[in-house]
Amino acid sequence: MKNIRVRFFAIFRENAGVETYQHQTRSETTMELFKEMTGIFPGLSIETAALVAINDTMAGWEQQLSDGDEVLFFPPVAGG
Amino acid sequence: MKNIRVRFFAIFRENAGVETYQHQTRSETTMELFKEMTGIFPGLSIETAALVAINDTMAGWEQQLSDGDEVLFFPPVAGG
Amino acid sequence: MIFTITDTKIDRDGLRASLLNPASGACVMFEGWIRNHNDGQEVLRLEYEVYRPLASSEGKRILREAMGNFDIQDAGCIHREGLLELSETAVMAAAVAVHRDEAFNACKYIIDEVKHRLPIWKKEHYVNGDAHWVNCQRCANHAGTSKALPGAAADG
Amino acid sequence: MIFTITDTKIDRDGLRASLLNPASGACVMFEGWIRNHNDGQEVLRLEYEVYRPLASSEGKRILREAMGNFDIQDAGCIHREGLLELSETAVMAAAVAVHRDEAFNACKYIIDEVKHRLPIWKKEHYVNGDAHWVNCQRCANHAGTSKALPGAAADG
Repeated sequence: MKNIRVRFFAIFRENAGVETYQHQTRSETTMELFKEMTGIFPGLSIETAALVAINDTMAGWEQQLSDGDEVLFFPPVAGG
Repeated sequence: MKNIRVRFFAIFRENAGVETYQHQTRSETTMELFKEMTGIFPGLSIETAALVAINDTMAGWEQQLSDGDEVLFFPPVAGG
Repeated sequence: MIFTITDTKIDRDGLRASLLNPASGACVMFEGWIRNHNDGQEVLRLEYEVYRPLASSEGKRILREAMGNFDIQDAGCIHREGLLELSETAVMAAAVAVHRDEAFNACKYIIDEVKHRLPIWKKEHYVNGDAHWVNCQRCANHAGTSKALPGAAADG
Repeated sequence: MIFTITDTKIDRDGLRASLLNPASGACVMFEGWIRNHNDGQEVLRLEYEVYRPLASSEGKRILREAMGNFDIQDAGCIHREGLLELSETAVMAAAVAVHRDEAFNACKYIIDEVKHRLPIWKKEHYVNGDAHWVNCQRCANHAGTSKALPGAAADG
């Protein structure tokens, strides 16, 4: 089991109803973790072009999680 | 014979040594007139991408001259 | 090379002054303005949420990429966060070069990447009282080539 | 749509303000600066000669073409004449649109055409005391398609 801190942004935060969430998980990848989150937070759903970061570095959806990671879930960005 | 007023700009003016020149000509086109000018002003020579205007309207090098026209000879432009 | 996130008015003259130098002949600047309509809705104001640590590091990375990919001499970008009113400048990007083509291409590259890659989100507040997070449909195609969620629908 | 020739400092804020409107989301601005080198020569200052009547009418025509060719909402351009020092702005062109691609394309079109078509000439004054009329070799190709002197050599 890995100890992961999850952070949601923008519409993900509004849909989850929380900004941060401390979680014990068997998920291996960021994608598995996100799917787990949609089970815990029913308002949350997969969005086109969502991005993910681990410990303030952009990551991929197959990236492996490590104990103690902070995982940031970004809905599709819309800067400018 | 047509009465034409010729104006030279920038390096054409410097090479001709005059800014304006009143001229009686049998030249039919702006091109013929320019060639005539190179005979009158030896410093003047044909330049890449020179432009010509008649009576403050951009013209072509085959354009016909009319009595009383003011013909403007522009060396290659270099705005900006 | 300046990349800044700010919650106050973008200092346009300051960014330009930071790029001005006697070896450059061309300066191209882009400004994104808050406009009063989007997708048929009347917009009242916009709210920008920015995750600063990553927006800042990724923004600087984009400027370095622009310096590497184009023959430019300097580049800069400033992005607003917080609540913005109509006609305010939300983002400014700029590039300077000896010749203009490279400055145009670099400036366009910077703003395109900033819009696609920075962790920034905007919520539109409409005249009718609704509000809505903008999900930039076009991002789908672009992000799809790198780190976007697989299986997601692309721009229709 | 503003096109101006001026012998004093270009009013950058004034041009931008004339284009600012709540329906536009993108503003692209180009500035041409006097740079300290050209073709291996150290430049001290530049002198712009402008034939105002035609520069003005042709400049306005270019802006109208930009409005017709691109999906923009407004455009403007200011060009200096007379003696200019290093780092001064010789020309500014700008276009505003709903979306940025059209603003970029229109701004680029305006400055390209201004440089090729307006009766404006510049004389470079060098650090070594020489002076030289710039004959913009690139113009040859462009102008060759329209009204340039036939038979003239193209850009090597």
